[in-house]
Amino acid sequence: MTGATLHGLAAAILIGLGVFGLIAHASPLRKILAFNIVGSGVFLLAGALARRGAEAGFGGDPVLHAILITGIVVAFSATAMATAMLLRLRSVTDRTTLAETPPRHDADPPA
Amino acid sequence: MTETPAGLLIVLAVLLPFVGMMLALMAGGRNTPRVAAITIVCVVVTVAAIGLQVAHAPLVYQLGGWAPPLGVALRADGPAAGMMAVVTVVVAAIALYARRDFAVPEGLVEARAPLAFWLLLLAVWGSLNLIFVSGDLFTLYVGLELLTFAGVPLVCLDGRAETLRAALRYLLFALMGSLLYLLGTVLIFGVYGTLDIELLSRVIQPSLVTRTVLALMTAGLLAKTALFPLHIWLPPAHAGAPAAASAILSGLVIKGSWFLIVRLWFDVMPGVVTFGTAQLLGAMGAAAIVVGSIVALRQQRLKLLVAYSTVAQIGYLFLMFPLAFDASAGAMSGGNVLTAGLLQAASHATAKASMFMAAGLFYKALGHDRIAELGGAARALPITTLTFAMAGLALMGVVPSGAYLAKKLLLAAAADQGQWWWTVVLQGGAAFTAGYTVLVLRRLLASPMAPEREIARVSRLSECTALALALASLLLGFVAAVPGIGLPSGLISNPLAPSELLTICLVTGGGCLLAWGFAQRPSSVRPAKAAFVGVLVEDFDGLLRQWPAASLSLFAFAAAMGWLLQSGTAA
Amino acid sequence: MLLDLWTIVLVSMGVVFFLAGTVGLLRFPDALSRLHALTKADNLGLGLVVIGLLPRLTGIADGAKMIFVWLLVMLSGACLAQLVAHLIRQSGDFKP
Amino acid sequence: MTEFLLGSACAILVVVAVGLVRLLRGPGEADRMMAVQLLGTGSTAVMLIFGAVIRQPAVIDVALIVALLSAFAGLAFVRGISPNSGGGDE
Amino acid sequence: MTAWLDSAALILLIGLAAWVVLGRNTFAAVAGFIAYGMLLGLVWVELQGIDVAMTEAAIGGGLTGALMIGAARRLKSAAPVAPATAGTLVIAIGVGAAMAAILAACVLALPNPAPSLASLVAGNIAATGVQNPITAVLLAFRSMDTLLEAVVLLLALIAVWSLAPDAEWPGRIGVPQTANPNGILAYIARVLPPIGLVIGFYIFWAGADQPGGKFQAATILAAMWLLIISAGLGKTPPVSSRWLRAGLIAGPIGFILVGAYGVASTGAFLGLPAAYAKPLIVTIEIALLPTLTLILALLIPPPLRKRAEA
Repeated sequence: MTGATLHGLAAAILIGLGVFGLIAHASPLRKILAFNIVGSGVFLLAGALARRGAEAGFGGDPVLHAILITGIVVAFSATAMATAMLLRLRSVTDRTTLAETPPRHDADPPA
Repeated sequence: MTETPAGLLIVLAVLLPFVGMMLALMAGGRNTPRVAAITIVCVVVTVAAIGLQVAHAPLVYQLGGWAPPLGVALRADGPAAGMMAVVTVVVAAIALYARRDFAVPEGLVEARAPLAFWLLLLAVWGSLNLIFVSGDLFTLYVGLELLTFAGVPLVCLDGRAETLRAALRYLLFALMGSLLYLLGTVLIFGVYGTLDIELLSRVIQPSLVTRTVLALMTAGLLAKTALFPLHIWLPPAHAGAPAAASAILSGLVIKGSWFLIVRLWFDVMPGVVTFGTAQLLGAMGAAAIVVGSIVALRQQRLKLLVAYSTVAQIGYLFLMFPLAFDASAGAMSGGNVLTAGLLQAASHATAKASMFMAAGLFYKALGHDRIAELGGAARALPITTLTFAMAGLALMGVVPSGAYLAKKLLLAAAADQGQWWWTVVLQGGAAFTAGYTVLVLRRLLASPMAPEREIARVSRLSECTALALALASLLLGFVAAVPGIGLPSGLISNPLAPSELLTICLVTGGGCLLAWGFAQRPSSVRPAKAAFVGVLVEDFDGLLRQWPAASLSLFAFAAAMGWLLQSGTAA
Repeated sequence: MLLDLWTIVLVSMGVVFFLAGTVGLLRFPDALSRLHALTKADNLGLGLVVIGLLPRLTGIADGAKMIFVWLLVMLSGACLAQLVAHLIRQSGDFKP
Repeated sequence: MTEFLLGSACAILVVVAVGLVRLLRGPGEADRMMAVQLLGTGSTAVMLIFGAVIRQPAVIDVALIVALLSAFAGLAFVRGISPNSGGGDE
Repeated sequence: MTAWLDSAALILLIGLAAWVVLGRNTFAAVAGFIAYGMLLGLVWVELQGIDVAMTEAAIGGGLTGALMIGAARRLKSAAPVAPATAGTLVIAIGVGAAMAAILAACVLALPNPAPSLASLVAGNIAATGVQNPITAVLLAFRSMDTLLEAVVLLLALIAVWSLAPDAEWPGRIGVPQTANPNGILAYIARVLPPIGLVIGFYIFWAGADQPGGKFQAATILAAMWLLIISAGLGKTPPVSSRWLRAGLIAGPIGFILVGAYGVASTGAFLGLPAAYAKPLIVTIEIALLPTLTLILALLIPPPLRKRAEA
């Protein structure tokens, strides 16, 4: 088993762990953390694939590496946006879970 | 594959909205809507030019002169150009509609919500154009994220806790979808060493990895499209947003991820798809129609009704998948069925946007949108009432709407392939649509409840825009006459033929029955027998829209699809 | 050969100091002494590793950068230790 | 020599990993913070050693970034767990 | 021996991820997440993705870590969240395990030898004038992605801004932060940023030919700016500031202008004429650096005003 395969398998486990967290945690902040774990797992998987494609004197496939850098930045902006939304929710209410009050008996109308 | 000279137009169509967004941010204050207006005019011209070019041949552009697989290519084919045209019409209409709502209030230099709205509208547009024309799976991922980032803040422009919660749900669920899509992209690169759609379509073979990829990517995109049972975020988000924002979200945003599924199934890996998976997608569509419509009939608020009708209409968009599966070739094939699907998307985009606009106008005029108390609205807002009726008719698929044409093509395909069950779904779906349209119209036309309330004035421009959009949807069927579309001639030969009229009468009658059966009524009246089923369906829907259930459905769907892909080939 | 010996001796000592830091972090009874053990030991460990690796580098610039890394870690480590110490003192509910 | 370097890198990593028990057990937030600091320093050392093994001087730049940003995260953490969170840290 | 180091790092990484996901205490999970980010840097070095290691260490560990801590602090006082039911947990474990198993099977089923675009990059890199292959991909071969990514960041910032309370628009969002001007935090906020500035510009400058580049540099600069702000030595600019807005759009607009110049000089949008390829790439990077720095820093939300104060 090569190092790249090992990393690929580890990435699969990370993704599995993150997916568990995404489903099981009720707290949005923990979901955001889990999202980041899944994200890094996907990136690590890509890194393993890039390492497999090492040739022409490069340590890995540079196209995949470049894509990853873009992906990491995009994932960060998603995290920042979700966190900002969560904090804004916190500033207007105490209840920060995603579970909604039953919609059909909703008292306050939309704007 | 080779580049076309007019290809630069595609780059313009993608980048102009973003450039406009940035300049509008720089301009700030009262200048933001003006810059947005100029941008809209520029993009409309660009898209029109693209349409004229694509009528002859698809456009291709290699960015930076680098050919795939190293570089990124943009391609505008027929479906892409068609979708771009539809989006252009809807965006322009929404901009006109929202001119008054999102003007900077007197006395302020700049206000938050208007600035955000105009910037996000342009961003949604640019992202959609990117998704329609991009030929590279990773660029498409960036486009998807752009679309999500532009769409989510529209939900919570008013900053109330409920809309913030809806927006956060939407964002987190959509992000889960993005990760699945990205995972698929990475795996595909690991097998084929390219991300270019056209290059991939030539080499992709069914294998463990490609099947996993198709299952993961489709599941991820469905989460963003909110196909039942993955509609966890849609009703609160679409119902809570301001009317113009709801029109963007419902009419446009969900079409982006839907279109990407179409690309994936028809262009990237048509040969990986199996009969079973196509049926599964269609079955989920059918379930969406039934559940979405019944829950819509039971709503007490107009905007939630329209939001649930979107859940149902999204189901409609997936009925073409089983009918487009060519069993003899064992692959997806486009043709008339694909055209029908695109027509359906087009008519839904226009009709649903105008329906949300109408709902927003009622809300503004009456100060509420409780369906039971809509009485007298028709007298106060005749144009908007007409808009609502026409949008409903267009969604039902009455001659000569785009949905009619689409339905006719799909019915023909279903008859052709002997898949009679889709005929039932198609006609039943139309009856449901008729049901909630009739339900609302009856209330609108009812005499006002005493005492007469103050009715606020609404913008005439907004009313007329909504009407025009509904009219566009109702007349969309005439595109069949355009030679470039490639539809068989004579599809709308005689709109007043007895058989057509009979179908319409049957569908409307069925709709009235359904409305009578499922709708909620004052507690003094004895509920109909069917209401019992309605309550059950409603509770079922509420259960599915809990986070754990929805995320489990997401992965369960991926698993089911992977299994069907695997077993379909073994047989 | 002599340089190899240099590397082996110093890097080994670095490992020992990291070990000392961990033992201190795990075994010392209260937070302040744990902090004390940790900040001394791991900075020294890193420093020894850096000095041990110096002869293996090709350029002066790389060596300078490597020493700079060490200085940076020491600076931030010292400041953080101060802040953490404040924190431990402030939080009255701390049990040794 | 390569074997020795990789071996010591492994050793540092294992030692630091054992230190992470403090992350799990606490008891205070400060203890968790210290464990993270130890991991930061340790992984910097491992990184430098590995860079020497693969003869890739750019790894030193990575170590530079890790050192700088872990200081930043550490400061944020101290600020985040300090009891008088709204105001000053002193 | 490398395999041992790989395995040790990966086992530790998985352990930390498990801690982040499974831990009960949110603060402890966030602390684990920061450690996880640092360790990821190491794992990326092992995978010989030096550029990615830099990005992951800077963004994944540093910036995201700081973001999460701030969030955890402010959510401390929120109503407790009901834990998941046992049934959900069991099913979630099943789904996670199934996902990991399927992906592992996919990893093992990948073709050998692996496809790669590395030789294609190597064959064309001369035309771009830079020597770092990743910079060549990011700013020449797939420059559209990089341009769109800058737009993604800008859009995320607009989204974050759109959440601001109406009363604060168009001024400074959030409360200015304060700290004892003679304290340690103020001290390090004076000492560290100049160092960070040097490192940032060094990484930026190195990026053309060695690992490094604008993203990593911008993250460092953003972190230093945030440090200054958090010590009360500086303030975030008001959202209406012309300079701020000009800085926010400078990168993408500059990028597009260079791309348009490509139409004139090479006939292709984003094309780089061989003679000026490197100067043009550097121009784009210089235009992007302030934009990325500003956005990355402003995406970390400042404390919001309490409602009573608003």
